[in-house]
This record gives sequence, structure tokens and C-alpha cells, in this order.
Amino acid sequence: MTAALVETALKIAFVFGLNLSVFAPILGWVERKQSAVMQDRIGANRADILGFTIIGLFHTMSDTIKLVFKEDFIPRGADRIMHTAAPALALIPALVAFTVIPFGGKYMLWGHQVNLVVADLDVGVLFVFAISSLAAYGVVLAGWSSNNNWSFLGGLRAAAQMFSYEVAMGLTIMGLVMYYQSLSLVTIVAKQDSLLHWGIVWHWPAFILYFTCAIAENKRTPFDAPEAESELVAGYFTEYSGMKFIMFWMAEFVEVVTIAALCVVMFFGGHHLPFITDAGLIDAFGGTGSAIANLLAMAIHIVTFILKVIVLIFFQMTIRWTLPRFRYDHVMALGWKMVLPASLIWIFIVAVALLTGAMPRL
Amino acid sequence: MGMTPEEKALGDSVIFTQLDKVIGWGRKYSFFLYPFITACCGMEFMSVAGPRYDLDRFGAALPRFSPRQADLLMVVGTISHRQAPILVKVYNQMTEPKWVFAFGACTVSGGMYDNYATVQGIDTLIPVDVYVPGCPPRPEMVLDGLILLQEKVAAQKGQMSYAKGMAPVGEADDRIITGGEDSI
Amino acid sequence: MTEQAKRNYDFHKEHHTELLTVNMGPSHPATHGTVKFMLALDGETIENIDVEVGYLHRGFEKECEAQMWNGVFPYTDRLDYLTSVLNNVGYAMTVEKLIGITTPERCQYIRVIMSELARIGAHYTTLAAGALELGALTAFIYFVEAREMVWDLIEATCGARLTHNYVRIGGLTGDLPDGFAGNVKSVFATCRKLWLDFDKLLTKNRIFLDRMRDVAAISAADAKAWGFTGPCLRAAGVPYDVRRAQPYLVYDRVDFEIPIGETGDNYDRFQVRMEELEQSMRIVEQCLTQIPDGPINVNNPEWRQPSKDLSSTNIEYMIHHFKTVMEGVHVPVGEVYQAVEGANGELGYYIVSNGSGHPVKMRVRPPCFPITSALPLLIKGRLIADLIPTFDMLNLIGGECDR
Amino acid sequence: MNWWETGGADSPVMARMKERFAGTSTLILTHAFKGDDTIVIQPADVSLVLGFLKCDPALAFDILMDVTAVDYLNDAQIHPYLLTMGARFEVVYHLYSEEKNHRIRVKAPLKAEEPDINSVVSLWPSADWFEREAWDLYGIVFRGHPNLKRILLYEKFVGHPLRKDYPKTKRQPLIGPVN
Repeated sequence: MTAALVETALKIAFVFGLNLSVFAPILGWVERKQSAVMQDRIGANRADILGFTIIGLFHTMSDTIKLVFKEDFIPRGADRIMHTAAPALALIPALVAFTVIPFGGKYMLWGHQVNLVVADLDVGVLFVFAISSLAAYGVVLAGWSSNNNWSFLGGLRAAAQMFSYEVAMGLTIMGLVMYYQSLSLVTIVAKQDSLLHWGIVWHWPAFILYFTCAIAENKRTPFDAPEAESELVAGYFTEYSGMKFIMFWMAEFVEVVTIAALCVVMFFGGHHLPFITDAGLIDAFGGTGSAIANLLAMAIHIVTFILKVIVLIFFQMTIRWTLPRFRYDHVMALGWKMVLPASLIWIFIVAVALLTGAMPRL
Repeated sequence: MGMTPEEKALGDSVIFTQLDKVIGWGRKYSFFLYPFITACCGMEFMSVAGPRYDLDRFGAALPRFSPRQADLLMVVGTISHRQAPILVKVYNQMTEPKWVFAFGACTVSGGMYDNYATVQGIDTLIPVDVYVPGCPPRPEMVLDGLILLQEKVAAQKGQMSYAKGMAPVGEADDRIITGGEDSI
Repeated sequence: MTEQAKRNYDFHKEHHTELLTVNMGPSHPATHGTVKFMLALDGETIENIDVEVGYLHRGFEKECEAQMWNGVFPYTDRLDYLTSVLNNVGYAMTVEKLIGITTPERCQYIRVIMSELARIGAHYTTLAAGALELGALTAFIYFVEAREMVWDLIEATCGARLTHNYVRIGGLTGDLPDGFAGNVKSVFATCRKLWLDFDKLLTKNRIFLDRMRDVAAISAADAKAWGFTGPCLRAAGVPYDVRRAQPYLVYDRVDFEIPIGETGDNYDRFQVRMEELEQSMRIVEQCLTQIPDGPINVNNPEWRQPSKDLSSTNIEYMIHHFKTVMEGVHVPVGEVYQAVEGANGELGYYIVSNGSGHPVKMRVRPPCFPITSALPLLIKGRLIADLIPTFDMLNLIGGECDR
Repeated sequence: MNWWETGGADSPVMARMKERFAGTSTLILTHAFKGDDTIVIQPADVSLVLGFLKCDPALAFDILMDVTAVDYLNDAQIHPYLLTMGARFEVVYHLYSEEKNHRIRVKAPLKAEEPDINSVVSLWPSADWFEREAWDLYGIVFRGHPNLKRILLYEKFVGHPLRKDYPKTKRQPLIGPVN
């Protein structure tokens, strides 16, 4: 019992720690630096502690310090409670969605089985979609409670866009669920033990569709119509200052990680290495019985998982800095008229392929 | 700025002077700009933000067009009398702490334009922290001005004690007006 | 509901909806700080728009009327601040037309070269800003870098990056620097590479096409009636270019094409500017091969003061220098209008002189002023997001529009 | 010889105008100083003349390049007809024909006490803002203009700054000190 509690606490600490204190701030830095590289610039590099700058990593720290001590502003006429709650409502779902994502396999450590997922739900896929759709409330409330026309417009755009893509996003995954015959992300990962069973092999169209929906859901360029600077000043968070403002950004960054992690889990084999199974890796270090072998394998798997996530994050950032922004009605048209029918067609194709045996059952 | 009650009470206690340094360090490398661009200098501002001079190196690359999120009001270009109320309004809408950067001769003193239409320096309207003359100033000068401002910000005392909406200029009501026809 | 009632059904009235009034600008990221739109929105659709300019009115004409003729040059710099040399050239040519002097051939070539370089810089900025406002920050940076290199060429010639103040009545302040032709060659090679990158990032990008194509189209007849000139008029299919229609300086000796569009929409305006970049480069390259040696100033101390060497060694020249500086040149009585092709269209100067050292009237025909006045025509009934590329491609330059 | 007299032959545009308005008092003066075809007309006939310039197939002035005004408060001697008419302002139209590639300048002198003239917005919509500007800076009233209000300056501004009797540095700030 105690061991299980400790294990869960450790896993929660790991997941949230990874997200909030590593990924979110570092992503801010990565985004800055990657844009600098793509744009032939140097990028932030002056902030120093005792003369060390570590290629500008401390800028994230100075941003945080400044934002914490920035005046917290609530405009007149705003709904104070909603205005304050909105950033949290936007950030929390993004974090919670991470709880069902397995970042490793199952390991025997000193007679205790460790399953590297915070909550192994049977309906993990549904849980992720259910929770991430809650993020829309934070955004809509932010737009509505600010008593500002630009915020209002941004909130409306965000609401329409997020709900539309929610629908399409759920459907893009259905083919994959049929293929793995499970809604549990842990099972889905477990079934991807060989390279041929990775989701991307058979389901690359679903990947493209899902990735599009996910970026749209996250409101990043090219789908950033709700916060389009040149149109709506800053969209739904126009009236936010200091930490509340940065919480919307952190929500966005955490969501980037979540999207990448989900893609890894569903399409890129999760923590699995390409040519060696979990059991094979543990055996290579000395067999199932050895706690050291299990620990080593665990470490390698977590690193593999994180590396895969980083590659997909990088991919998202590249898109972010390359494409211009969609017009709002084009975003909606793309969602309803292209992605949704395409994912329905894909479900149909998968169903036929599974029935006829053209696609092997797992 | 004067001494606030907190400052008088706390004086030079070690914790607060150290905290001042830390906050000063944070603020120094994290300017979110509000580019109030009106005229010719805006073209040089583009260059400063561009790849060759790269304002981002100093941590000041992120323009926020919502005054609530900005720390540094960059007044870039001539301010006409017609524009002046808007400048003051944007200044008042910014959240504390905030600084003002006078970019170019027109904002410093009116520059070449001394006639019925132009404001003779924005310091007649709002407090200014750094003056960068030039018509338009070269990017190097702008960077120099920014570094001077960084030093000024880092050395400020009483970093903790910015009151809410400390110093509205003109009509105090400007600050909280939002939405509707008056929002920018 | 009867047929009659259906026909009379007014959605807005029945559902108590009202238009959302929002105020865009004058300090809004998309308005470049100098223009204010009052929008009446029905959802995302712009039902009505009121354009207010004048936020950068800084009394250009009043200020110029107080200056001496040569003192006007710095103020012309700050009209369309992206094409300072071009404005200088237009003003100098107008005064020269009134006086009746012709500048030496080398001067004319240099004026053409510098004008075209300024035009290249202006188009780079317009296109880059257009990309930026559509969210393509990387494409923006590419053209800012290209512009930076072109500005280096101008800076090497006259010492200033932006407000050049390079031209004088009857001549120039200085000759081209050594090795200019070689620098131009290498800069243009890089610029063409960046042009290709920019082109790849945007021109065939589906998102970009969807946002630009068929947005805010204007017919040729409408464009003429609304006083369009320059790239916006050519995008509507009218091949009017002052450089070709009424050639000035040495434009009749160089070979260049006038790109025209078909529909006059934002995409055509974008493409016309993209193509003009190449044409301007061609003009500069041809001028550099044709340019003769010789003086750059008219040999007439009445209009163009002699070089510093003479005026600091010879008492007559010294006195003359003193008088022209203190009193200015005395342009004869009369009135003239002279147009040059600015980056945005026909840049016309109309000046009236009473024979004293100051202009009586110093009027500039700002090309983007009438173009901006047509914005409501173009944008009513379209989405708020369409306003951004439209406004960018019409390219209001505050200094020129508001003066 | 006056400064505007050049002695050359008339251009086709000028010949056509002289032919059309022969025997009327519309044309006060015509000249082609420095190659710029110029006609000075009675202000009352501005709609007639500009309408003719636009609609006549041989002239076909389809672009109204510019409308501005000039204040000759102290400089009326430049144009002697101003003195004889007792006029102070002049409204100046620059027209261009894209089709025929020719230009013309049309000027209409106005008296100081009633500086008003017909609007030409119905002929060229581009006249809208140009006329508003002339009203704003010179106080010329354009009769029939749909929306004659200030454009470059603000509504609270008193006076018309480009008139020669408006002091250059007389400021009317909306906020802040006068200087």
C-alpha cells in the first residue's frame, strides 16, 4: 500500500515536474532559439548568473521573475471571479491529460511491479479528449469575462475552433482504436512492441489528420486566429497581465507536450525502442529477476520516450515558424469540410481492411 | 519615485536589498515591448528587431500589443497633437512597473517639426526613462539606449513596492476604461 | 409563417441583435500606428467601416513654406520614409523644371540608380510587413535582411540608412563610392536568393493564397476613378507607370517591363510588387553598365554651390557660399507640377514660387492617400481578417498619407 | 513678357478646350508654362469644365491626380488675375488621362470672404478625401460634398493651418501643455 502510494506520488511528481518545470519553461526557450536559428538571428543570450549565460537559458528565469512581480490587473467591468479562474481553467486540463499517458512500460523492482503511467484507465483515449475539451472553457471565460471587445471576439473564435476540432480529433483516432482494439493507452502502447506494429505504419493518414486537429485545438500558428496579433491585439487574453497572462502560454506549451506525447504513444511506439522488445532489453541487462536490469531498462525507455516527444515538439515548432495564419472561416472550413469527412472515410477504410484481413489484426 | 511606507519601514534590510537585486535582474532581461510605432523610426525599429541587430539578444524581442502585458513603452516616431491622447491612454493602460523609451528626435524634442501639429517631446506628456535621439537613430544607438535602460532598471530600489496603477497621467479614469469604442 | 412574413423577416430585429462596434487603431498592431478604423461588425463580417487618417499629420507644407528651397529636402525624406531618395529626386526635378536647368548625365544615372534601390527597399518592407501581419514571421525576417543589404548600398553612397537627404537642386551631395558596382552585384545575388526563399514560403502556399486571392478586388475603371496609381493600379490591369508613360531622367534608355495583374485583388498587388523587385534590379544593373563619367552637379554656382574645396580657398566662392546658405537659392516666379513614380504610385510635386528664397506652395500628391480612401469600398462585407492583408497591400505610409 | 508666356503652339488639349469654351467667360487664362497645360476658370463653372474634361472622348481625363488649394494672401502679384478678381485662394486640380497620356492643370480662384466651390466627388470619387483635406487645411468649402469634415486634423482644432495668416507654431493640444 505504502509502496503504491509512494510510486504514484513519484510518478505524479515526475509528470508534473517534467511538464511545469522542465518542458514548459524550456519550450519557451526552445521556441525563441529555434525561431532565431530559422531566422538567421542569435536569439536571447544576455541574461547571466555569475557570468554564465548557457546560451540564453536564463532568460526564461528572468521572464518568470519579472512576471511574478508584475502588477496583476483586473479591468473595470470584468467578472472578477471568472477573470481570475480562467487562466487556471486553461492550464489544468492540459496538465491533467498527461496523467493517462504511459511514459514507460511495466517493470519489476524489488518484487514490486511499477507501471509507468499515473492512472492506467481503460478509457484513456476518451479521458484525454474529455479533459482537453475542458480547456475551451478557460479560453471562452477569459474572452467573455474581460469586458473587452477584442477579448470577446477572440474568445468566440477560440470556442468555435476548439469545439469543431474536438469533434474531428476524436474521429481521427477511431481507426487506430479499432486496430488495437482498446481504448486504453497502456494497452495501445503495449501492442506496439515491434516496429511493424507502430501506429504510423498503417495509420499514417490518421496521424496527419490527428496532428492537424491537435495543432488547431491548441490554437498555434497556422491556426492561431483566436489570438491573432495583427487582428485581435492579443485575442482572448488581451486584458491579462503578469502571471495570469503567462499561464495561457504555459497551457499552450504543456499542450504542445501533451500532443507530442499522445502522438508518440499512439503512432510512434511509446517508450519502445525500434528493434528490441521490452523483455528483450531487460534480458540483455541480466534478466527479469534483476532490479538493476529493470531500472536500466526503465531509464532507457523513459529517455527514448522523451526523445521521441522532443522530435515531435520540434516538428510542431517548425510548423509554427513556417506557415502564415489561416483566416478564421478557412479554419472552420478545413475542420468541417476536409478533416471530418476524411477521418470518417478513414474509419470506413480501416473497418473494411480489418474485416477483409487486408490489415492484420493485433 | 518617492519612498513608499513599506520602503521606509523596511529600509535597507538585507533580504529586501537582495530581493531588489534579483527582481532587478529579472526585469532587466525581460522587457516585453509595446511598440507605439507612428512614423519613420518604425522602419529602424524593424531593423533593430531584425536579424542583423536582433533585439532578442537582450531579451526584449517579444512585442505585446496589449498594454496590460507590456513593460516597456517604445514610442517610435513623431507624436502629433492628434495622437497625444492615445499615447497617454496607452501609457495609463500599462501595468506597473513600466518604462518609457523615447525613440528618435521627434519623441525626444519634436525634432525637425516645430509647428502647429506636433508635440514638442513626449516628456511633456508622460515620464520618459531613456532618450535616444537621431532622425532616425541608428540601430546601434537603440541598443545602447536599451543597455542603459537595463542598467537603470537593475539598479532601481524598492522593486517590490509598485503600487497598483501608481502614476496615471492626465485623467486617471483612462486606465481602467476597456472595451467598447475606447479600447485600442 | 406566411410567405409575406417570411420575406419581411428581419433577423437582426427579431433576435434583438446589434452590430458590434470596435475601434481598430490608431495604436493597433495592424494599423502601423497611423490610422484608425471604426468597424461595425456583424459577427466577423465588416458591415461598415470608417477610416480616419491624419494621426501623423506633422505640418509638412507649413514647415516647408518656412524653409529655403534646399532646406525642404530633409522634409521630403520623411514623406514616404521608405523611399527618401525617390522623394528627394522628385522634389529636385520639380525645382529644376521651374528653374529650367538640366542636370549632367552622370547625375541622372545616379538618381535613377538610387531611386530604384529605394524602391527595392520599400517593396521589401511592404511585402515583409504583409507577411508578418499574416503570421509568417520567418518570411518577414528574410526580407528585412534583404532590405538591410540594399540599405547598406545606399548608406555607402550617402551616409544615412533611412533619411538620405542625398539630392540637391542641380545635383547630388556626392558621387557613388568606389567599388559600388561590385557591391551591387554581390548584394543583388543574395537578394535574389532571398527572393526565391520568400517566394517558396509564400507565393504558392495554399494558406497564403486563400487569404490573398480574390480578396478586395477592384476593377480597372474603379481603380482609376478612385485615383489609384502605382502597383495597386497595375494590379488592376492598367499598365500606367510614370517611368514609361512620361519618361524622366534616363528611364527611356533602360529596358524594363511593367508587370500588371488581372483582377486587382491582394494577390495581384503582392505579385506585382514581387515582380517589380526584379525589374528594379534590372534597371540598376543596366544603369551601372551605361553610366558615363563626368560631373554630378550642374556647372552653375547660382543653383548648385561649388565644392567645398573651392569655397574654402577662394574668397569669391566663399562669399557666394555664404549667400546661398544664408539666403537660399532664388527660384524664379512660376508654378510647376512634376510627377515621378514612387513606390506606391505617382508622387507628384506642385510648387509655386514667388521669386523669393521660400516656396509659396509646396504640395505633394501622396499616392497612398487616395488609395486608402478606397478602403471602405474594398472591405465592406468582408471578414475582419481580410482587412489586414488588404490594408498591407494598399500600403499606407503614414508620413506620406498624413504629411 | 509675363512669366507664364511661352509663345509655343497650343497642345491638342489646350486647343480642344479653347475651341469648346470659345466665346464664354469660363476661361480666364490659359498657358503652358514649362510644358504644363494650365487653364484658369471661373469657379462657378468648375463642374462644367471638369465634367467636360472627364467625358469628352478626345480628352478623357480618367484620373483625378490631385486637388489642393493655395493661399495667395501676400503673393497675389504672382497671378495678376487674382488681383483683378480680388481673389485670395485658388483651388488647383491636376488631371491625367491614362488613355491619352496627357495632363492638365485646372485652377479656380476664390475670394477670401466666400471660399466655396462645387464638389467634384460625383465625377471622381477620389476627390472625396482631397476635398476634405483642402477644407481641413485651407477652409475651402466644397458644396455638395457628402462628408465635408476634417481629415488630417482633429475636430477640436480651430482654424485652418495652411492659411498664410495662421501662425506656424500656434498649437492647440488636446492634452498636455501648449508647448
